[in-house]
Amino acid sequence: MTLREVASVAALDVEAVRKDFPVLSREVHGKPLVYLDNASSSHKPTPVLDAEREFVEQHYSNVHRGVHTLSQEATDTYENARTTVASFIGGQHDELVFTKNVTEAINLVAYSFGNPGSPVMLGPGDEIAVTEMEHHSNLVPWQMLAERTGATLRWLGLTDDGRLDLSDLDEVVNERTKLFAFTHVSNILGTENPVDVLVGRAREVGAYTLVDGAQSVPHQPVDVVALGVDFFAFTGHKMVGPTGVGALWGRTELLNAMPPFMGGGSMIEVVQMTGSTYAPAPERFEAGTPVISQAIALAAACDYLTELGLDNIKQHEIALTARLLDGLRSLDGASVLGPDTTEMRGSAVSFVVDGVHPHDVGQSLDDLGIAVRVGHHCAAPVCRRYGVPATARASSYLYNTEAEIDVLLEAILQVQAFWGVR
Amino acid sequence: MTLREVASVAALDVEAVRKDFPVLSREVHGKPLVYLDNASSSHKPTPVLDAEREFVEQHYSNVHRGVHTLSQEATDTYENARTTVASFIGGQHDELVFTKNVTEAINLVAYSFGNPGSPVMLGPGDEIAVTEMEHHSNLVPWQMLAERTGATLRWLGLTDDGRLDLSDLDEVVNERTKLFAFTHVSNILGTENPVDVLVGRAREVGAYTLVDGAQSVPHQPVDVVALGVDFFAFTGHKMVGPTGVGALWGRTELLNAMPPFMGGGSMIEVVQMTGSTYAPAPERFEAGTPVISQAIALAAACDYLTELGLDNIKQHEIALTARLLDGLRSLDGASVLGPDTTEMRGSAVSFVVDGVHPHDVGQSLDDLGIAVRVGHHCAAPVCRRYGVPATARASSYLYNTEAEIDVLLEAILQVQAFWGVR
Amino acid sequence: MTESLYQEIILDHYRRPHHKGLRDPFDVEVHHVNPTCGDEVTVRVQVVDGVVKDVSYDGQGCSISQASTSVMTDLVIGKQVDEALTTHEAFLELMQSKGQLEPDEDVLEDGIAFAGVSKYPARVKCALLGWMAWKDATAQAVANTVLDNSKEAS
Amino acid sequence: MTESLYQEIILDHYRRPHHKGLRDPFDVEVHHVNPTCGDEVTVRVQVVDGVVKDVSYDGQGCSISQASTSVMTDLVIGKQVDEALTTHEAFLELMQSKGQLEPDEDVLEDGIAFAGVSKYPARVKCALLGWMAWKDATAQAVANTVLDNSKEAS
Ligand SMILES: Cc1ncc(COP(=O)(O)O)c(C=O)c1O
Ligand SMILES: Cc1ncc(COP(=O)(O)O)c(C=O)c1O
Repeated sequence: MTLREVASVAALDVEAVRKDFPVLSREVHGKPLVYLDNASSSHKPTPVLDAEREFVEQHYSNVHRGVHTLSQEATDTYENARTTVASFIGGQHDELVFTKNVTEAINLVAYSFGNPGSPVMLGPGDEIAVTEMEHHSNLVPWQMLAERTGATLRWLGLTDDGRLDLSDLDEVVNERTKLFAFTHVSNILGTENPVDVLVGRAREVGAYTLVDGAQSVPHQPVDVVALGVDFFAFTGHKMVGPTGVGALWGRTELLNAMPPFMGGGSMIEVVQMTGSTYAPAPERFEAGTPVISQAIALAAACDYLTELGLDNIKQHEIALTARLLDGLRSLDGASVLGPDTTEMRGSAVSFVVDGVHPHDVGQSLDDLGIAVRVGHHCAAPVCRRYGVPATARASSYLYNTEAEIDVLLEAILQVQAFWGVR
Repeated sequence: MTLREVASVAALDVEAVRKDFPVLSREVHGKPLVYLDNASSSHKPTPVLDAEREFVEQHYSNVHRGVHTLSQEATDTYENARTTVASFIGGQHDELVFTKNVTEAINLVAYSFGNPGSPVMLGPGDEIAVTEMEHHSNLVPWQMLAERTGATLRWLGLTDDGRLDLSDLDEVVNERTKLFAFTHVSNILGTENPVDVLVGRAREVGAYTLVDGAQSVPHQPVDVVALGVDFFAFTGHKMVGPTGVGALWGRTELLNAMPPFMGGGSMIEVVQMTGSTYAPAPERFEAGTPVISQAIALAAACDYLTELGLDNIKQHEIALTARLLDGLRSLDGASVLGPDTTEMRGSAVSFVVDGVHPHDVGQSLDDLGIAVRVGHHCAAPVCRRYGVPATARASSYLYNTEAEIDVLLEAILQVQAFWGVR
Repeated sequence: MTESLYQEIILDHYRRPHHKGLRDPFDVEVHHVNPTCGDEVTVRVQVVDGVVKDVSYDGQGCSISQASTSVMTDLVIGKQVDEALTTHEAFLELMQSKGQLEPDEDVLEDGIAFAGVSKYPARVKCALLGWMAWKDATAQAVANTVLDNSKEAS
Repeated sequence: MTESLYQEIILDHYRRPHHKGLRDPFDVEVHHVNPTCGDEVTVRVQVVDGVVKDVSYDGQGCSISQASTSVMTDLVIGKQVDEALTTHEAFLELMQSKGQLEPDEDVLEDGIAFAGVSKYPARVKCALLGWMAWKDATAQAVANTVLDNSKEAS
């Protein structure tokens, strides 16, 4: 561990943080819960739950449509939440659309781009580019868009050590490419992608870029302007916020040039039976009653993370990830899928234990109180690429401790013993 | 008031109910809050908030993807919520898709019906039928679908007393009609539509039916099987549940014959870079992390309403609505848009005060502590049909009292005095 | 009742609006709608030699939108276009101030009565309806003049 | 560790599976996948005169899916199709019982070891993978026979 890492671990008072998460004092099968399934979803701290509850109990109403006091309070609180969440990633109020999760945010762009009046009319001969490490939520919407429009889907492959194979970049992203969608940090490999290189190439060929920030925003400072992307999407439940809320950030003039996705209340300007006109962004993309109290809770989550400091959180995770990677490396019969150092890497660590199916690994770890995720992690092509049916994945977050990493490493030995592979 | 109504008011212990809603003891501008904006959104009782919080604090995890204990608890709770919500409207577990609101539920059908592989391939010459009293959320998605596919949108008009004009039914819903979407109860007129007649006609011509139950499910017992519809959609925040959750009910074989709407995690079967296959319903339509804690809260809301009794709630509202309609009738210079008796009618009462713009009515009532909604209530064509720019709308629910109705009626007199129209 | 919002000045303009009714001659006519509440206004503008010669209007809407349109006509008619746009800016700023700005009576005259409206986000759009329509019409009128001049010049 | 789920019987079948490896002759071969975890199984079935003559399989997956497929082969091979389907029903019912059912050892033999699995919804699909594939293959085999017979008859 470097000096900087030691300092940062101290900068985050993990014991104090843990007190904000009641579930962390739970026992599972008589053992203290070790929750290492954060890449799938994180827990929510008391201040976030309290902020939502206070709003719902005292200031709740539908937004945007009323002159009465509660309606004005609710609208103010909701729109302030938009500002908070937008600035959390370096964006402006009007650039941020609230969705129910990042999956909806990505589908929003995929559908809007295929709807009449889209700034890019996709058709046969046009291409959409993705990568082989995408979460299904940043892959299937583009497959569906390609199917609807006749466009072709292409993808960047992966290297053996879990990085994007950039040797193909100029071919995969080319003059025919209209949109390049890729993940900031992989949820299965942990890989952080070189956004600058990818955006640079997209700009050369005039393709729009969409970055899936589901695994970066919770864990590290993000600035969409510095990244230079056109769209950036993320999700609330992985960043100590509630389920039921995500966000799409987009450049205002681009959002305003796009046709709507869903139709309904609040996204309209003038509605006649014979046809309708639409409100400007972000309202244009928030049909129906928005995810009001969830957006407000997400803003509270942003405040919570900001107060602790995203840099501190990142450094803390680097320390934990280094410890886990080191531990797995020195363990016979276990191997890591994805980068094996903390360089350009998030905290999700996929591993396989030779001779024990990941499901059995996960189940056995659960018996020891440890929650890890097993399966293809909604990134089946990655498993196929590396020739495994599934993996076990441990992913740490701000409330995890080095002691918990050690409990996991020790437990893997027990699992091996139980399954007779040691 | 009839004897039956008197009995039913007693059957609902409104004072006890009110204690479950902290906001109802708030003051607004120094006056006790009189919340009559329930058609827009209802408040949420403590038991519902507690149920969600208990889940989030002790049993939270992402669902469907894990073998660890929290994941199993979360999955069980979420799937049990599905059963509860489905049976609340007389449906089965697998027939119910959770969405973020009713607007998404309707867009889901509108997009799926236009996607490759749809059970109905819409094109020029085909027709979609709606009514002139639809909420924008049950109108704009069909306008957009018509635009995408070249199909024609037709609609049933309204009579002067706020009912559907059924004389046109056989013409508007005809052999070319592929889908007939209409609201169960109007959010602006209060009208309850004769579902049996409308579904009967749709069946004659082989059109699918979708009923928007946003304004019926919170207020009266609903049985989708008895109604004989193909799709039924409703929304959580109007039925003492949270924002961020709605539901689409559909017949299983129909849902399973439909292509997906959004693509992403959890809705897939086998994903390859070159193409994917999809899970059966309801998962097929729940892309990404679902609205987990919101669905669980909605189930708690269903339990809450069931315990009080939907019949009791309905009878209570009939009493309040009768009192309000009577009061407005005997008030000079005020008139009601929509049915003026409680016959086949919900509790939303739109009215205009001669000589005072609805916005000024609403603002002035707010000064007296009364929350009503003003505007076109996301049903602009209805305002146009009746030649008003907007209306004020008072809509009562289980926690409102006769005394509150009287406060409103008295306040309207004050508003008239202030604006010099009395 | 509603004292902070409904100032006497507002009520006066609402009850006895100034310059209401569409008039000839005019250069440009625009029609603006507030989609959230259905309020509408039609505004006609005549610009002569860089001066706002006349503004007339008709519309339907709440007291706030009607009164603020009336106040607007008082404030812009007879002013240089530049000056009138500055007044427009000042009113816009006041409306976006969420009650935090002390309005300048020298600039906004009766318009200061709308300071309270800025605390009611749902009503700000009402107060701006006529102003936005006027700005739109005036910009078009000015653009047409430039176009006409350049035509003549060429 | 994990005693309730990983019964000795299950571990035995997992370590030393019965009837594993694809064999000839067979009537129908099917390939089933559990999409949530990537487990796969290929099952071959031979039905002769209404009797499940042989079942062979290959696959990859967790201990539960492998062991339960092994147990399945023991339970259906040599049985009348009807009888085998009844056993299938009994196993399905056990898996859906959420730990509430006392399994009948006379019917399910080693299969009773899976009673605990029914308490783990995420694993129920694993336990059913081979069984579902077998049912599918058998139904096809029976349908083919009926088809062949009717062809011959006509
Ligand atoms: C009849 C009707 N349909 C649809 C909606 C839209 O509901 P939501 O905004 O929850 O999607 C509403 C309420 O706003 C409604 O009253
Ligand atoms: C990289 C990535 N993209 C997209 C998603 C989908 O997020 P959600 O399920 O919240 O839509 C996830 C998480 O599941 C993810 O890790």
